[in-house]
Order: sequence, then C-alpha cells, then structure tokens
Amino acid sequence: MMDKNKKILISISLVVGLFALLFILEQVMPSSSMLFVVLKKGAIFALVAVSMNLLNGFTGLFSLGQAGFMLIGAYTYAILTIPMADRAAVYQYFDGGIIGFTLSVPIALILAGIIAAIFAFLIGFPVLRLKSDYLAIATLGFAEIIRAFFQWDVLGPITNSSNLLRKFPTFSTVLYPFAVAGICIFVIVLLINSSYGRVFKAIRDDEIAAEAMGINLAKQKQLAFITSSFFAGVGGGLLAMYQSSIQASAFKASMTYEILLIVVIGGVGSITGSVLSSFLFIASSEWWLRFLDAETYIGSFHVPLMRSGFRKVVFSIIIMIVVLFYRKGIMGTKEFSIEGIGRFFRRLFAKKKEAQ
Amino acid sequence: MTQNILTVENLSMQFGGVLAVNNLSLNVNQGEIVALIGPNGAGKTTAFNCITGVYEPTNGCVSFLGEMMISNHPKGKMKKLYAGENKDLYKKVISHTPDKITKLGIARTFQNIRLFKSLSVFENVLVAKHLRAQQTVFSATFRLNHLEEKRAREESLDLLEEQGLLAVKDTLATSLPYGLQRRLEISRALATNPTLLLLDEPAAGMNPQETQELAEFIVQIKNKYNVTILMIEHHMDLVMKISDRIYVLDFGKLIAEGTPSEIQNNIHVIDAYLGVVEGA
Amino acid sequence: STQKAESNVITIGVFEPSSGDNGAGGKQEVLGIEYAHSKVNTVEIDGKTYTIKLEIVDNESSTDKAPTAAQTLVSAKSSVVLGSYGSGVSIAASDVFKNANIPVIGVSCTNPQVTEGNTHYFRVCYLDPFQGTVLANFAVDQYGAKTAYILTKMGDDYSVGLGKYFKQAFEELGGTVIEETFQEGNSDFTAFLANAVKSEAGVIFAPTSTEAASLIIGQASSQGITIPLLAGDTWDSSVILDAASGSNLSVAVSTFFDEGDNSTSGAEFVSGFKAWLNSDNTKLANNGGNDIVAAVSALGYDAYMVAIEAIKAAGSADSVKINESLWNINYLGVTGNIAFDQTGDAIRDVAYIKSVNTSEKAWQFEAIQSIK
Amino acid sequence: MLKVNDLKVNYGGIEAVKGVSFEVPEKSIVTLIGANGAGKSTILRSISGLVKPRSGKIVFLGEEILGLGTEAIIPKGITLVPEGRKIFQDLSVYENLKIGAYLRKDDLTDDINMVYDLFPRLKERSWQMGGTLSGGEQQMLAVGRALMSRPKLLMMDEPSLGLAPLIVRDIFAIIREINKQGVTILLIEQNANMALHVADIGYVMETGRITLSGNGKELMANDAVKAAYLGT
Amino acid sequence: MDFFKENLPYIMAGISVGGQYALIAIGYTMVYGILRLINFAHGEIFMASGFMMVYLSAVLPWYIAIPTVIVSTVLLGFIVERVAYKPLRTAPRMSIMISAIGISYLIQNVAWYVTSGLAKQYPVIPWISNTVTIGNSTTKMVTLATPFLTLFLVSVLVVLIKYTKIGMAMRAVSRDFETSQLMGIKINSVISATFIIGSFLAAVGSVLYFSNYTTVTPISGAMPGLKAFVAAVFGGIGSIPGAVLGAFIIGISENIIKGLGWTAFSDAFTFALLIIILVAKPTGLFGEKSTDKV
Ligand SMILES: Nc1ncnc2c1ncn2[C@@H]1O[C@H](COP(=O)(O)OP(=O)(O)OP(=O)(O)O)[C@@H](O)[C@H]1O
Ligand SMILES: Nc1ncnc2c1ncn2[C@@H]1O[C@H](COP(=O)(O)OP(=O)(O)OP(=O)(O)O)[C@@H](O)[C@H]1O
Ligand SMILES: [Mg+2]
Ligand SMILES: [Mg+2]
Repeated sequence: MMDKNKKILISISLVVGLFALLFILEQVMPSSSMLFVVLKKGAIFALVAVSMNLLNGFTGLFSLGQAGFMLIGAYTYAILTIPMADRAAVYQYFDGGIIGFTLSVPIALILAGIIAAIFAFLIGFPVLRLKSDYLAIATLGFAEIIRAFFQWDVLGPITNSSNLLRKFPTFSTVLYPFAVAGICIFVIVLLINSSYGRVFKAIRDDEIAAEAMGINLAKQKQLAFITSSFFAGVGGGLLAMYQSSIQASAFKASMTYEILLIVVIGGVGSITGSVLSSFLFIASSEWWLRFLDAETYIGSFHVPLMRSGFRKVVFSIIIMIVVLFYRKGIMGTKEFSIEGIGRFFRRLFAKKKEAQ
Repeated sequence: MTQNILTVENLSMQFGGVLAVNNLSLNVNQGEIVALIGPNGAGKTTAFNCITGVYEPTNGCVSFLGEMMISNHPKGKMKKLYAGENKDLYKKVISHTPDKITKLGIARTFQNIRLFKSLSVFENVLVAKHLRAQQTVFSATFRLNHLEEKRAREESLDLLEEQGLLAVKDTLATSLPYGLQRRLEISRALATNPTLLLLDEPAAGMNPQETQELAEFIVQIKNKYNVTILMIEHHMDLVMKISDRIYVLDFGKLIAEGTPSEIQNNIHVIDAYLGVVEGA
Repeated sequence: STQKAESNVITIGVFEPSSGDNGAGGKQEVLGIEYAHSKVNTVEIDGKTYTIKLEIVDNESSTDKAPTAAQTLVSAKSSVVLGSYGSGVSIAASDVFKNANIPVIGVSCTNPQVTEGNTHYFRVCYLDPFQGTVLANFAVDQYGAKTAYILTKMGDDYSVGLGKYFKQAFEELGGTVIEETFQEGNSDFTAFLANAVKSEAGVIFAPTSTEAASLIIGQASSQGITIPLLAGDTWDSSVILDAASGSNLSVAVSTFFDEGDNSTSGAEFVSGFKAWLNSDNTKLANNGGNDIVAAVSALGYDAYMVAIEAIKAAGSADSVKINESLWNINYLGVTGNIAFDQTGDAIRDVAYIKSVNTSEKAWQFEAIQSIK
Repeated sequence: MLKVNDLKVNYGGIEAVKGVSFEVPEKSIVTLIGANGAGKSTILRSISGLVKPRSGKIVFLGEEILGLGTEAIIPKGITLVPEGRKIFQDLSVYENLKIGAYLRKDDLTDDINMVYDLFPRLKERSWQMGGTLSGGEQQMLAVGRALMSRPKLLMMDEPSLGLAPLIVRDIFAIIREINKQGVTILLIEQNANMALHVADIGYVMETGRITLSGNGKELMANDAVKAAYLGT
Repeated sequence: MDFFKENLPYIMAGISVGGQYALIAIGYTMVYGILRLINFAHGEIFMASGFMMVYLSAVLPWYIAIPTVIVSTVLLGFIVERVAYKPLRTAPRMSIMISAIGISYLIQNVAWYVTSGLAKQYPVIPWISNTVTIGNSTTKMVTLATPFLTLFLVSVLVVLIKYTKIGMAMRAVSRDFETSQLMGIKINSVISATFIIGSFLAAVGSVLYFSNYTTVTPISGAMPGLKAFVAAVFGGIGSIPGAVLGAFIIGISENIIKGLGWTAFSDAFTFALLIIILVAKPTGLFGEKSTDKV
C-alpha cells in the first residue's frame, strides 16, 4: 500500500500532466486534425458511458434510457443559451420562440443535468420496481416518449419542434470537455467508492439480501437512477456544444446501444474501462476506419470490397470479435490504478535487478 | 418474567389454494433461543418471511418490542379463499418493508445462503452497517463522513475478528467454504445490531461435527451480542441441545409447544415429525 | 512522385450521404460529381497544372454524424466542399466549414436556412419557398385541388420546410390544408393514406425521402388511392418509377432538370453520363440499377463545374480566395445558368414538373412551371 | 462398474481434487464423506461431465467417459441428484417427474405412481410449480425425478439436506430399497452416521484427497472418523 | 357502429399488422424464454428474409422462391445462434446482449453494403398481393389472410410447447442449462430448435409484411422488430399467447391513434401503453411472476 498523501500527489500531477499535454498538442498540431475530434467526442462519451455504468454495472439496474436523458440535457442547454439575436433565425417557424432570456454556459450545463435528473425522478417512480429486461424496455420506451414529446409541435416555441437547434455557444478547445467530463467522472468515482457505492453493489448482487440488511431498495435505486441521469444530462449538454447543432431525432435507441457497447467493451463495472473504450470506440468509428469507405487503388490495382458502407461492416465485425473473445471487456471489473502502475514498475525493476 | 420481544398472533399465509401458515401464534422472550421445527413444507420459512416483511400475511399480526409491526386481514379474493375463524380481526393494516423491519431490530439469515457474491467478506459486513449510519449521499461522496465510515470499518473488523473471519476478510464471499459462508451470513446479520436474530436452517449441509461447533457458536453469539434467537432447524441434536423452547408446526398449524424434553416425548410430534425417538 | 503531387493537388471535398435515409439520393449526387471529375480533373493556374482530387465522406444522412464527417473533410485540407443532399445535414455541418474558412457549394439542399446568415455556403439549386409555391400552383392548376393533404417527416428540415412553404402558397391560393407527420422508421402509411381519403383531399403532397416514398406509393396503390400524389425534387428518382409502375396512381414531382430537355449542354450531358454509368456495374448499381438520369446528378455535375470555375477565378487553391471568387461566378450549366445572389443562392425562376408513366415505367414531362 | 483413477480437477487456480482413485462395484452402495469443501461434489460433477477434469481416468462399464459431454454420459445410465436440488422452477411437480425420464420412451405411469407412493406430499402437490415448493419438498422431488430415469448408477449429492428427521430415515430406506432392485448407488452425505450405515464401501475425503476407505462398519468404528464426522 | 364503419380501414390495417408483429414477436418471446436474451438480431433476420425474397424472386418463380427463402432464413437464424450466442453460453448476460446488438448491426450493415442502401421493391406474389374491396375500403388479400394464418400457426406452436416432449424440454432449458443436461436433454439442439421455429415464423411474417408494404430497406426490420418486441413484453415475455395478444393490441391501437390524427405520437403511444401495463403488472399481461422462493 502506498501512503495516502503520496497517492493524492501522484494523481494530481498526472492530471496536471494530462492537461499540459493536451494544451501542448493543441498548440503544435493543426486544429483540423481528427485527433481532436476523437478527444472531444471521446471525453463526452466517456462521461455518458461512466454514468451508464453506474447504473447498469454497479447497481445492476438495466436501463436503456440514456439517450433520452442526454436529449433532455442537450435541449436544456441549447434552449437556454442561444443568444437572443439568433433566436429568430433558429426558431424560424415559431417567431423566435418564447424564451426571453439567455443563460451563461456553466449554469446552463448544470441545469441540463438537473432537468434530466428531475425527469429521472418522475420516471423512476413507476419503473424502478420493474426487474431486469422489463426495466430495460420501459426505460427505452420512456426515452422514445421523451423524444416524441420534445418534437411535439405544440412545444415548438420552446423546443423548435423537430427542427434543428443551433447557434448556441460551443467550445473550441479540447480542454473544455476534458475538464467538465473529468470533474463529473471524478465525482462518480467518489460516489462509487463511498458507502453508497457499496450499497449499490449489494443491490446488484442480491436484492432480497440487501433489503434484509436494512437497505431501502426504492430509495437507493432512485438515487442511482437520478445521479446517473444527472450526468447523462450534463453529457448531453456537452454533446450539443460539440456538435454545434442538435435535433431530437439523433437521440435514438441506437445512441443508447452505442453507449452500452462502450460500457461492455470497456468492462461492465470498470470506470477506467468505460473511459478507455470510449476513446477507442470513437477513434475507430470516426477516424481510423474511414479509409475503408473510399474506393482505393494501389497503383492500378482496385482494392476489392472497399467502397462506401464497408467501414461499418468491418466495424461491426470488430465489435463481434471483441465481444466473443474478450467477454469481460478490456478491463473486466478491474480498474486502472496508480497502485497498479506502481506495482507494474516495481516488478519491472525487480526483474531488472535480478538480471543484473 | 422476562421481557417479551416478539409476538405473533393468528398469523396466516395463503398461496393460491395452499394455506402455508395457518393461524400461527407464538412469542419469543428476551434472551431465549427458540426453535421452530416441523416437517418439510410445514410453513416455517413462510412464517419467517411474514415476520421479516418479505410476504404480506393474509391475516394476523406481529408485534415487536411491544409495538405492532405487521397486521393484516384478508381482502378481495383472499377473503373467499381464507376461511380462518379470525378473518375479521386485525382490521388495521400495517405492513413494513423488510428494510424497515431490519431497522427496527430483526435480522435474518436465509435457507439458501444469500451473500453479496461480488463483495469481499469485509464488504459484506460493511454493507450491513449502512443502515445505522447518519449520512447523506452528499456527505458520503465528498467524504464529509469519514469519521463515521472509520467507525463502521472498525466495528466490522472487530466483528470479523470475534467470528474468526478476519483471516479471510478480503476474499470474495462466495469462494468461502460452505460452513464459513453460513458463519459469514450470521455475522452479517449481527452487524445490523439486531435485537432478534432469525436463523433459517443454519446447520443445513453441515456434518455432525460441524453442527456441534455451530451449536456452541450460536450460544456464544447469543450471550456476547445480547440477541434473542429464533431458529428453524431439522438437526434435532442441535435443537434439543440449545433451545429453551420449541414450537412445532405441521401443515401450517402449531401442533405443539414446550421445552425440548416435552417436545421429544410429545406423541403428535413424534408422529408427524420425529418418527421414533431419536436415539444415540 | 508523391512529394510533387502534394503541391500539385487541389482537394475538393464531397459531403454527401451514402447511408441512412438519403443514401440513395446522395449516391446519385456523388455520381454526377464523379462524372464531372472524370471530365475535368485538372486546372491550370498561372501556367501550372493542378490535379483535382475528390475526398468523399459519408455524412450518414444524420445531423449528429454530420459535424464529424465534415471535420474529416477539413482535416483532409479540402479547398472547397460540395454537398449535401438533404438540408438538415448541411445546416448541421455548416459551422464546421465556417470555422475552417472553407466555402461549400450546396447541391440539392433546398431549405433557406442553409445559406441564410452566412457567407460561406452557396447552392446551385432553387429554394423550397420557390419549389413549394411552384408545386402549390401546379396542384391548383393541374388538379384543381381545393384541399391538400400534406405528409412530412418529423425532424427532417427538408420535408418539414417544403411542407410549410407548400402550405403557405396553397392557402394563399385559397385552398385548405391537412397536415400530418410521421416518424423516422415508420413503414406503415396505411393509416395516413386513409386519413387523406377521409379528408377528401384533392392532392397528397408528400415531400419525403425516396425510401418513405416507395412505401407510400406501394401502399397507396394497394389501397386503391385515386388522389394524385405530388412531391418535390427528392422523388425524382428511379426508385419512384419502380414503385409506381404497374399501378393506377398519378404521381408528379418538381425537379431541377429533365432528361428530355434538349438545350445543347443538357443533351450532351445526358448521353455522356449514360455512357459513363453503363461502363461500370458499381456505378449503375449506385444509380439504382438503371441509367435514368436523376436531376441531382445533373446538379452535382454543375456544382463541381462551378467549383472548378471558382478555383480558376481565384487563381489559387486557397479556400478563402475561392470563397470570394464564388460571388462572381456566372456559369452556364446543364441545369441552366448559375449565378449567386447576395445570400449565396443560385438565381433560378423555373422548375420542371414530371409525372410517372406507370405503364411504361418512365418519366413524362408535364410542364415548366414558374410562379405567377 | 465405475472406476475413477487419479482424478485431478482445478477451478481456475484452485486445486479442488488432487488425484483421487476409487471404485464403485456393481449393485453396491458407495459413500463419500468428508468436510465441507473437500471436493466431493466436484467428483460427482466430473463423472457426469459437468466439469472438465484436468487429468485422470473415469471408466464406466468398461468405457472411458472422461472427456465426454454430459449429453453423452447421461444416456449411458448415470443419473445425478445435484447438490442444492436444482428442480425446474417453472415446471409443475408432475412435469418435473416426467422430464426426469426424458430419455425413456416407454410408459411412465408405474414409475410416477411409485414416486408418489414414496413421497405422498408430491402427489398432493402434483400441479404446483416446482419453484414454490418448500425446501424439503424440492429435495423429495429431486430424488423422485432421479428415480424416474431408471439409472444403472445413481449418484446423490446430499439427498437428506434440509429434510425432516422422519423423511431422512425414509430416504435412506429408499436408497436401500432401490439398491436391492439392482441400482448401483454413489452417495455423498453430511449425515455420515446414516450414510455409513447403509454403505457397503465408504471413502473419507479431506481437502481433495481420499484419506481413508473401508466398508461402512469399519469406518464407523474408526476413531478418527468418529471424532471428525460423527460428532461423538 | 358508426365508429366501426368509419374506422374500418384502420382496424383492418391494425389486425393485419398485428398479425405480422405477432409472428415476429413469437421469435422474441421464445428465445427470451429460453436464453433470457433479447435477440436484437431477430428484426434483422426478418429484414434479411425480405431481401432474400427480392433477390431470389428475380431468378426463381415465386412458388420456388418462397420455400427457398424460408429455408434460408431458418438457416440464417441457426447460424446467428451458433456464431453469436453459443460461444457465450456461460458468459454474463450483458455480453450476450451486446453480442445480439453487434450481430444485428452486422446484418444491417451487410445489407447496406450489398444493396448500396437502396430501397428494393418486394416482388408481387399472386393471390396474396391482389387487392380486394370490403365495404368502402380497398386493401390487399394479405391483410385479410394474415390474422387467420397467424392464429393457425400460433395454435400449432402452443400445442407443440405445452404438450410435446420438446416443448417441455424447452421450458426446462429456459431455467437451468446444467440440470437440463443432467436429464439427458441436448440443450444445443433445443436452443437451435427454438431459433429455427422463431426464424421460420419471421420468414412467414416477412412474406406477409413485405407483400403488404412492398419495399425492403436495410432498416426495414428495426421498427417492426422493436414493435414486436414491445408486444412480447406487453403480453408477458416468455408467453406465446401473451405475445400474440400484445401484437394485436399494439397493431390495432397504433393504427387507430394514427386515424385519430395523433400520428406523431403513435410510437410514443405504443410505449406509453407498454409502460402503463408494466406498472400495473410488472411482468406483462400473461407473464408469470418470478417464482424465486426466498
Ligand atoms: N411463493 C409460494 N407460492 C406458493 N406456495 C408456496 C410459496 N412459498 C411456499 N409455498 C408453499 O407453502 C408451504 C410452506 O413452505 P415453507 O417454505 O414455509 O416450508 P418450510 O416449513 O420452510 O419447509 P422446509 O423445512 O422444507 O424448508 C409449502 O407447501 C410450499 O410449497
Ligand atoms: N465453481 C467453482 N469455482 C471455484 N471454486 C469452486 C467451485 N466449486 C467448488 N469450488 C471449490 O472447490 C472445492 C471443492 O468443492 P466441492 O463443492 O467439491 O466440495 P464438497 O466436498 O462437495 O463440499 P460440501 O460438503 O460443502 O458440498 C472447494 O474449496 C470449493 O470452494
Ligand atoms: Mg424452509
Ligand atoms: Mg458438495
């Protein structure tokens, strides 16, 4: 065991180091590099995946409502931050909408989380009693209902009906999503390592035994659900900032499935796994595999198979391979920890010494 | 007269056409070890489930430490099915959830062991400490409660040490051998600081030697933690050796009550349950 | 040789859907662009020959995938970008190009919002307010419709927008309108069609993707619908011919271009493009398995040529300079003369209306319609 | 009938069975006793193919069955009453019995009646879903279900677990009875007293090894066995 | 009566689509019943079956094409099970679920790739594609035939599961692989049989469905798949009569909702209905309460 202060010190220096690295990267690399796309989007999906993991992995509540809560967050953020001057253009079919004020970005982001949490509170009431797949399909259903609700014509003056929302403030530096997502993930980690995290795991393992230990199931599940939704909402807000325009139709069940894929590939019950797999997932789907879509000639040789659509075929095959051969995901339930690295290096040194 | 802890009156539990518990009344006093025995399917586990709030009984009431904790009378379809003579008693409907009942001071173990399988032995016990803690998510997340957490940890460690589980505190609960799993389940129940401890077949799957050790263990925890014990058991050596009083159930009904020696010689009990008197 | 090529290459980005709802149309647009590229793949600037390289990316017809797709074009150092089929994705990706100072020439994105309020987005097609009005006029002139049933797809800027403009124009002409929307993924249109019949509509206006279109047509035919179906440019596709052939339906669309048009450049384009398509099975498959020329292919062709003109006029591969030169383009394309107004929209005043000849599975020219 | 030779089984890194050899002669009752976690269940699971041993030999009726899948072993005439009952929760009592005879094609009425005679409680509850039976009732059903398959070798993993004293005695009587009908029995019991009483041969296991063997009477007289397992 | 007359086209469309959902829903419910797995690929198998018909009928007469399509669909279902699920028998449920999502992406993406994403016209099949007029509404023969065919197939299936040995084996396997093996049940065969039956019904459903809706695209399976799954949950997942009832209720009510002009909410309504049912009966209409005894 490392002593606690030392551990904290190392953590802080790692974080500072990471941000310094990102800062330098932004200075030296062209801003159009796909690396930054991956870093920005990866950070956002890392947050959303971790929030889903809190629910599905740690509390054993199989929820598929993530996209719905992201939608709420994204819309809350967007609606509240579009500058007054641009509202007429955005709400072109609704005479500029009826929201007569604009909030600052941090406040809107927090509200994005809070509104999502409020929805979660209301939804959680009836559905959290449901078990496993029934819960999954009910939350999925709620996400679909939320989507239809936000597209409703009558709400047009607020939500712009089914049309795009845009012209709200965005971020240009990769440091921003890293900082926000980083803080949020840190809080989630603190929660999971607290006595509440233990209770969540107990509920996951055996509800009846947990109840017999004096744990109020309804309350604790609600708590996990609300917390997870809060962070999904913040993630939605960040996603809006990244995309610079949003539309309810994007927040479909397939988005939830994508997040679930990230969680499972990272390892259900591993935070660092979720984070790691988020970046890998985004990088391969948005960047590394793009070349497969282009018809390619090597000299005059027409590379077979490669044409539009091939990227997705390959990507799904990769997913299948990962799922079939790394059943527990990249990290299993383990975490990537400073102590782990420490142990790794100490072993390395020990070996070297032996060699000498 | 010792203080009365648990009183069950006219408790009935019906599943479809099966009257699993039929007008059961019993009471348990402070500091006793009381055994509940009876043939398979007599309704013993069901009675436990009613007392701990897992099931809502069809009829009857349960009070704990002098306070009414569960009370129900048949409603709707049950009314027609349930024809017990007490069906109009207990108008007041009180039903607590299991967690509430545990908070009041009743802890239990299960007939089929139910441990938190991905948690270590230590964590299994720590979870049980949660209910007595004064904290909110906020204070817990941001470590504003570290003193309390520290205390919970210390108490749990003490408990594990006393139960002889300290050596395995970091192993996964489910990789323990069977006997230790039983022991852990009891320790975990004790960690909720109960007044009354319900044990459902604690000696199942143990050989006679282990059963003997278990008997000593139960007496020991009773004295040390000042708990009262109500247990279901089929091992007669154990039951006869340590219980103060015994209730015998058959087909959901109480057929006998008394001290071990009375029960051993009760003709109904022998007929329904024991067979010939247990020799050697 | 790669080093030399490096400095001699100008990249034109192609931002089009090849999957998702608009995948079929996007592919046809890309075909037009590729055909143009096959004809002109170099430019002379200051006596130096530059090779044009196409960088094609799939925006998946989805507004949330669009910004990232656009970013790949930016990072591939495109000097100018063409696209997209579908207004929503164009609007969604607009800022990405704007931040990189890259001009974009929209091909068939007809929603006003694409070019409004910015100086980097242009387009070679007409706009939905125009198209909607044209179609409303046609509905009244041709069918004598008093009531119109409008069916649009929720969340699709093109569909919703065109529906709105049609509605405005139709109501101004004294008609009444019933509006309904369907959600993505919906494949059961029977209830909608029954509603149209119930409302005694004189025309069904359904500006949708071809995918929904073929479902609507198929189900209308099996329900024995006799109300004429009318739609915008998206329906100008062989998919519609396939779906409607053999039925008793009356289907008409407005479009940018007509294959049978015999203005010189048009005819030349049609024969050249057909030959090019027929030379390669993949291309033929991407065109929907036949060699019928879609209007969006012609527009794609023109957009590419406009880009070349702009590069020449700018005398540079620098995107900012190209952006400036675009304002002064005046180019006679296969779809007519192309010059941009102060919002960046091509100045156009006519639309073609075609209808389906269901027995011969072919387009039939109806009218050149302008606004009264 | 059954010969196990130098059987070794690992669970991950844990060596649960460390080289065990024993024999079950035709028409005999053989019992394995030993403390919790000694590896008794693991042996039965290996024989029935549910776990894959690391090494060793298992010969049944002269045929090597180690390495075969459960699906191939069961039809050879081996039946296991698994530890922890494992009855089918969503099947009725009657169906549970019927499925016990899944591989048989002949008439089952007699056999079902025989089981009902052995356990009248089951007859009363023939319509009830297996999952809602009490612990003991489930145990009876598990034994009854195994009898339905008319095995050559019947392996029972703690059949008396959780049963009332009267029924425990009945179970042992039944074991004797079916043994008389020609079924060979391999029995695991915590109730060593009873088990050794009925057994022709007993083996005592400790942490993955057989430490003692002999006929039932001998073992009961053995001081070490007495101290460790009989509790006297 | 007036209501009925006015809404006849919607009700008819609802019954027909309900029947088609039912045939798909059974596949979900059976697989779920046995593997506790939401077989996300089921909708895709249905879609693939549609494409097979498109391509095969181009070269074969319809009366040979249909049986060939059914056989190939069954084969596809079988292969999906062997490739994506069998290797994961002992894996945690979440992995199997992801495998299901993965394989459904794969089928969908392959379909995109092969068809270039273009919508294909479904071939016209004699008789069932003919139009008929009932009262004041015109529809296809398939609309009328679907409910009868569905009910017939379902009755056969219910008998199979309730009263045959393989049916009993299916129910046994659904709870406990290991013990089923101990009974001598070949669990892989039983699971394969389940997928075969499910895929067979999906193939029949696809013929009916696409004859009605005439266009196949790579995402054609997604929405009917989801609806059918909702129907299965609605009726109590694992219960075949429940799935059928749920499918009809959903088919009819979504069409009536559309008829009332609440079109934008027809999908949302389906889910709302589902949630209401689940809140009232947490395991669906006919779902058995979980019988885990404490
Ligand atoms: N959830 C239920 N649904 C239907 N019947 C039930 C249910 N739970 C228990 N029963 C029935 O109630 C009766 C009493 O069961 P219980 O588990 O209380 O017996 P028990 O006395 O604990 O027996 P054992 O000693 O065998 O564990 C049994 O006949 C059982 O089949
Ligand atoms: N699935 C498993 N994974 C890991 N270890 C296991 C597993 N099953 C059993 N073990 C370990 O293997 C050893 C032998 O177990 P086994 O169940 O064979 O013992 P047993 O003699 O039958 O004990 P009992 O009397 O408790 O039934 C024990 O240490 C046990 O913890
Ligand atoms: Mg019991
Ligand atoms: Mg064992």
